[in-house]
Amino acid sequence: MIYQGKQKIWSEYQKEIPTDHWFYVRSCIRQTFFPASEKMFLEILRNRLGKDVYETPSHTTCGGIAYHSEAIPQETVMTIIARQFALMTEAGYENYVCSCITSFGLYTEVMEDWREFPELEAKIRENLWKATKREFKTPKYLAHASDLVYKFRNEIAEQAKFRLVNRETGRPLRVVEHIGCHYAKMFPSKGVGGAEYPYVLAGMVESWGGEVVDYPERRHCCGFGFRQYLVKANRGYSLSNTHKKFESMEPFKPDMIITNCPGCPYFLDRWQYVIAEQTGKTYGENGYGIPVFTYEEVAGLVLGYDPWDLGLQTHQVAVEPLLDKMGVPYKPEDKYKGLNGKRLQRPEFPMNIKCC
Amino acid sequence: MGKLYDRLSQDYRIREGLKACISCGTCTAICPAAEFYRYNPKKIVSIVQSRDDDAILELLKSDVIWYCGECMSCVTRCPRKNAPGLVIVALRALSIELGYFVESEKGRQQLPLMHALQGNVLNYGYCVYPLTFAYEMHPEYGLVGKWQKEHIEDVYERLGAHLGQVGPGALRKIPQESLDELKAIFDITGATRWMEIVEEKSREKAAEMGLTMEEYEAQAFTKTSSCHLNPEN
Amino acid sequence: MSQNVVVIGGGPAGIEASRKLRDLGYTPILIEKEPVLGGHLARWDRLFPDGVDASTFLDPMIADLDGIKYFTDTEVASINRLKDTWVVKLSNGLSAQVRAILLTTGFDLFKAEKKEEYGYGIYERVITNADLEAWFKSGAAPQFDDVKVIGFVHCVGSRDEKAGNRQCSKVCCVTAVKQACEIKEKFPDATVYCFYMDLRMFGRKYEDLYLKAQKEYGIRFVRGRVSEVSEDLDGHLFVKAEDTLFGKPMKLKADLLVLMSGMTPAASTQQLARMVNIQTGDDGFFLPKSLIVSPFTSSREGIFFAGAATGPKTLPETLSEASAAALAIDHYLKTLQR
Amino acid sequence: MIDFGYGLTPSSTLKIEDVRLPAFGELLRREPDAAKCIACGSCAASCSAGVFTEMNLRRVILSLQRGREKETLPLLRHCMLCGKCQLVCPRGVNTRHLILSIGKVYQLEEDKR
Amino acid sequence: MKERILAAYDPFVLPFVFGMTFVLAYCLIALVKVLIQLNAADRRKFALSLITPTTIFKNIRDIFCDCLFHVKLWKRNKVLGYMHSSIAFGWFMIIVIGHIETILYIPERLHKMYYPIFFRYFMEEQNTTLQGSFFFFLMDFFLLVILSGIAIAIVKRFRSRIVGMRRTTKLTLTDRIGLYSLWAIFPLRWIAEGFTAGVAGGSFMTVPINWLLHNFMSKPENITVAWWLYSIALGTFLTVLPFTRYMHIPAEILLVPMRNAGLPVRHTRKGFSLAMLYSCPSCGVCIDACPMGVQKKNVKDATVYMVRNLKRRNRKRSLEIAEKCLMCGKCAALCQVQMDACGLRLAYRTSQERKQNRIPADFGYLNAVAPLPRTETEGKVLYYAGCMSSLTPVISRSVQQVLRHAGVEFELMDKDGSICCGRPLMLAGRQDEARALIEKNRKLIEESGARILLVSCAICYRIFKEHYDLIGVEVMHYTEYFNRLLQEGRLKVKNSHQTLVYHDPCDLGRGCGIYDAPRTALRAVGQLVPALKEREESICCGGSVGSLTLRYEDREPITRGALDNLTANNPEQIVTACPLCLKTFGRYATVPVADFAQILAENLDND
Repeated sequence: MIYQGKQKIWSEYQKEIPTDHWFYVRSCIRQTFFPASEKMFLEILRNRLGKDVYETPSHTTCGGIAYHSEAIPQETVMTIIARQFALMTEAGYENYVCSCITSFGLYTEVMEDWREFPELEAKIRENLWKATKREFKTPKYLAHASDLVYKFRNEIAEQAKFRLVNRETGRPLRVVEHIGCHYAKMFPSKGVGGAEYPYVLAGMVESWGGEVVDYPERRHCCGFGFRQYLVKANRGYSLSNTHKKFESMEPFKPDMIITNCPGCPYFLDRWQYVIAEQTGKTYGENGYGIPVFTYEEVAGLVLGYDPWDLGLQTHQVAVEPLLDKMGVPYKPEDKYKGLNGKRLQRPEFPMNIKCC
Repeated sequence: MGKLYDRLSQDYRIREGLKACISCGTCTAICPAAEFYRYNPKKIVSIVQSRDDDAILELLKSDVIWYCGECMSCVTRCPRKNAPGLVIVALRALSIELGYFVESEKGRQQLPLMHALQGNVLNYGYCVYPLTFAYEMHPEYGLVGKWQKEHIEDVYERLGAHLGQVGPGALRKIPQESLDELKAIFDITGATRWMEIVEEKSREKAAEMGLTMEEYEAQAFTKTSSCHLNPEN
Repeated sequence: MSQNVVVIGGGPAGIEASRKLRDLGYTPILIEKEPVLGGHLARWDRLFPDGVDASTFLDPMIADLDGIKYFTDTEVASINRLKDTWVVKLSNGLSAQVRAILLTTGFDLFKAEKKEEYGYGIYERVITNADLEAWFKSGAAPQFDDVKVIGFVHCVGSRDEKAGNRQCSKVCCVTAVKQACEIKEKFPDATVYCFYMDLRMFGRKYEDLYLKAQKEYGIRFVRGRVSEVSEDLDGHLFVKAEDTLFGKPMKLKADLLVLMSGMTPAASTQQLARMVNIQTGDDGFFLPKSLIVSPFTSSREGIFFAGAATGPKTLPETLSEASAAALAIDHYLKTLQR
Repeated sequence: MIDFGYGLTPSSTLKIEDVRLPAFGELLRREPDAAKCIACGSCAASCSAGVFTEMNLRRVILSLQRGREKETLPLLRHCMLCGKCQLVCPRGVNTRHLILSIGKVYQLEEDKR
Repeated sequence: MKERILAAYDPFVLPFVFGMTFVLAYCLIALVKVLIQLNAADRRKFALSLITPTTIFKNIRDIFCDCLFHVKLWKRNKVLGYMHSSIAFGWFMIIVIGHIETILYIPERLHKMYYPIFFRYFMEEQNTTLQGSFFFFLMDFFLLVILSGIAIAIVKRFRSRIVGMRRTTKLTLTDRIGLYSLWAIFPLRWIAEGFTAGVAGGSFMTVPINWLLHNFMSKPENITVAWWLYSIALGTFLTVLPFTRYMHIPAEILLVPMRNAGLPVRHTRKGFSLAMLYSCPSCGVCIDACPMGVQKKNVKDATVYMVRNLKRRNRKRSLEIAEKCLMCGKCAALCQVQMDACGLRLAYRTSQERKQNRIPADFGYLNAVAPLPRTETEGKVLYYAGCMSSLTPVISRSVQQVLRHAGVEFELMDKDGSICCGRPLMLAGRQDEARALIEKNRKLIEESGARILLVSCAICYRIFKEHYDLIGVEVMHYTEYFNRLLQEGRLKVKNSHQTLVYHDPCDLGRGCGIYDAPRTALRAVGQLVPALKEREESICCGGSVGSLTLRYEDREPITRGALDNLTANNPEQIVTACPLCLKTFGRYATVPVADFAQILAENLDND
């Protein structure tokens, strides 16, 4: 691997990202599975970096998952998106940042479609007016939340309490980055670093002291596949694709996986559990599996937040071995506490994958 | 030059996604579905490009168009700036519009899918919602997931989510006016009509298959035949 | 004192046209931006379809430049129209006033690193056709152990709208087959695959070469465009394509991958086109008056073309076009005198 | 082991470097023309048996080259050896002998048992 | 006549006695072996034929004509005919006369097998019997005949072209021993009898040599030496005979009745085939006959080498030869012993396929083929174009044109894709699979109610004729049928006076014996010119489906050779009556090639 070659490509895919005043929309999946990550994003931007990030209670799903599962037609999803843009316009913002990769891809695609087919945009405007009496402007800048964290990665590194470095050996942690398919595969120029060697997460990892591991199947989809996961009958597809990725990354012995997609961290985490329970195979060291994180979780760890406030206890693959490597302190007894220190019964132990 | 093709060609996703395919196979080469299903996106694009209505009709009625995971990896690679993934999406939409989806096992999954997704969007404003995400339907949610479900309020509260609460934040209760707007959008843009088509066609199909709607929906959600997989394995 | 004619580009087309112009009684001024004459041919080892050494053509041509003023390491600074002549200023400070300019600027090889998914410049075991020729010519093989599986990727940067080149580069198919045979000679135990979209064996004896590659060299041809390449821990490559004839995705673990970089317009094309105010096509190559009857005549008085400046061409096509362009210039200048 | 109601699906990707082709080598020894196919499909287009069945010699040859003969060998059972493919083959492949040779080098799965 | 040596024995007879005993024993064992190897039905058939008067007569005639007089060879090449018949018949006569003498003069010695052979040594002429000198004369006469034959044989061995042969077989070591001992026998007999001529009498050959070499021959001690040498030559010849091509001499005597009994070739080297293998005289006629001979590398693939390799049990070579052959049948047509060369090869192919084909055929899909529309019209014609004709549509189009012109009611059998006739499968050795196709086609045809099955492909025609046993349906090749229509006046044509040469397709000519019908018909539309070799000697076009392994590149010279043969008399048009020949010739011909039906269709008289 010739690193300079990748640097050259990264230099060609730099995306303009404004530094402040963002209209923020949430992700259905992330808030369900990783609510603390979204909280951490706002915490870092608002409190750590003092940025203006606005969120309105009236915003809804973009409809992306329903659209990609063919539960709603294209016109519907476009009109829902138009409504989101209208909320932004009404709030007086021009920079739109979304937490979800599916949304990000869909917004990008919709805006491209409208640009190419103005009559389509006109139709959607009409639809929106009829349904809600709202009007909208398309965002001037569209970013995914990870773009912003990437943008401020060095500022975060400056405030870092911990680094992605093995405390004992002093070596950088080996990090696998997994980019959501809809981040840049459809429009490579819209993603930091392009589609082939995306830099958005790699930049964070490097900035925070880790080492990115390129393995052969790094570009492969996690296998969510919308309906392929949502319908139980199809889940073999989802599982098999994740399995393929793990088989490919295994020889590279990664310490952790960092993702910027809503579903991917959930699938990469949970399918390890399923593979272990079905076949007995685990991919990490000592039977633990490879821990999977959202970029906000990693940022939170680096900045010194309590792992249990970051929601790492909701991962099925144990995070403690990694915390130990990084030297992040944690109280095992606090892991499964509820609100206000309420003690909750801990989850059961799986059979084949080790948990703490 | 058939009617089905004409209808397809009205779809912006076909206009965007199918310029002129040269059958180079870059899409199939990296397609996650092509590896695990009896599926080849290049072939589908070829069929649509052929404008052969009989073949397109067969596609609309077949399982083949439902294998794609819409990851859009194919879009990156195509040397002709086509998007096989979008072609699939357009085919699926047409299959629903014309009611052909009930002819295939994978197509029949529309009923449970739409119930779940349209239901979530209209009731809560989200595609996925913890209260409707059942552990029984999702055993892979894991033992941690089971624990999370059991202590749903504590866990979400501790992690800073505002499950069912008023005001901004994760999993907040979306104001009723907003939900009403979504419903209006659904009515105007065809989502409601889709639900009607799917329910009606599914009902007919269930009757034809001699199943109650509950059985039909449960079967659609869980049944998978071996014919979807590659024969050599 | 014989008339001067400026020839821009010292590849085979420029050299051959200059010699022909000299034979017709003119004094060609041949300008080459590189330190040596010969263009891509100077870096090529052997030529299809017979595997003749490229230098057996080029060396005698370069040895026969009497009566031709040539400048290497020189570029065109400006070209201006002055009444019915062209004033050509060179980067070395010289200038010439001529009635005819011949553009033989040729082509640039497609920059394979632009096909990011193939990892040229990132994976050590991915090389280009030009690298392979340099290797054959110098005999200095890159130090890869264990070369057991070799892949050739056709159409790299050709027939690819995403790469900005819709056109077919014409010569890569037969070059790949030639190189596949050559590398099989170097690594007789290796299995060699060619990933192609179409095998465009249009020239005389090309199909014979293809047949020979199949029968005698056992080269395996896979119809499918390579979709992506990735690297294993030990630097070996995974090549993904669809075997389109079989209709299945295919994965090849290769020890060496050769990318057949196609032909793109020379970098100077746009600049020169602006200087003399002539058009280029959508593909970026110079646009002659007619692609059929006068492929060497431009839309402007006194500006002529030869060779790959007007699109991908084989060497014999380039050479014959060079001769034809020289004759066209001669005819043009004689008509002016009358 | 827990039953989740779904499981891993085997990959259909041709892992070509894993394909060892001793049988194909033997076939080439018997009938070197097997290397000459350019997959033009003339044979399949003219096939007498192809009128009634899926018989497709081009596909058979390819599957042998890819080590996937299992899927296509049964097609050869329909061949009437009429030789039309031999007449139309632009590469002059001796298709009849190729088919006969395949019958000697390869074996149907069901007959192996 | 009286006995000169009263003991009636001399040790010099031993080599002969040994040789003779050996060869007789060998032949007897071989005979038993052949008979055992026949299957029961064939054996019964053979036994029956041996007592059927007509076959008895035929057998005797054939043995005399073929084995002694070499009538077939005479027809082909007078010099070779003379050479063979002089030696065979002369020797036969010498043996017969020796026995007659023994019977006449000293019948009590008849039980000694050597006595008639060495009669001259043991007997003495008394000059008183006219009979004696008569026999002496006869013996010397036949000796002269043989010696003349031997002289030609020696010339032929070193200069085969003088006797009109391009190539002869390469001899094996035992063949050489046999040949030289055969050459030696009669000169030595001449010398030996020359010796005894002084003491026991002789005639015009033996007496003069006794005089000429008087000094040498008058020495009695040399007499036994000469007779010893004669006996050794005989003994050597007889001992090596089973291992040489001369085995054909005794074997043919068995082969003739077996062939006349109509036994089929069932095996590569057992039973009837074994008799056939033994009967091959290695004459090499098949080498020149073989159309593959245009390439030197194919010379060793001629039938004679096939036989040799089969005898030696060289499986690899036998198989190579068996699979390469075009099955044009020309070697068999010219063969002196009527070797069923194609049958032997087919038997080899069949045994290979039965043993080795591991992808058994499955023609179950044919069950779905719909039956033909049934017609009750009397004399209705069903036209089967065949697979190949779909690549030469001019044939079926012309056939239909001609049929319509003649007002023939007809139905197309295979317009929606043909079921192959089965001959290609059969030629590939897949007999059982071929049967499946035959059965299906037979059913289709018989159920269609057609009275005439019209076939335009010579390959199909042959199998329809040989293997279909269609009940109530007359199978006709279009050359026959159109000729009949012409003769009946139903088909009217005009003569273009174009010069035509007709190519006999192998399966039609040699295969089915149809030579005249196409020629008669063609004479009505043009002027027929002969090819250099035609009818049973016509040369295969090279496209034959009979050859399994012959490569495309190697077929070209055969085709060109066949074309040269056809165009020797500068015809304006080559006409053939087989789609495969048409397609094959079309590839390289410089003279236009047309199908038989096409020529008729072009010259229909519409007035």
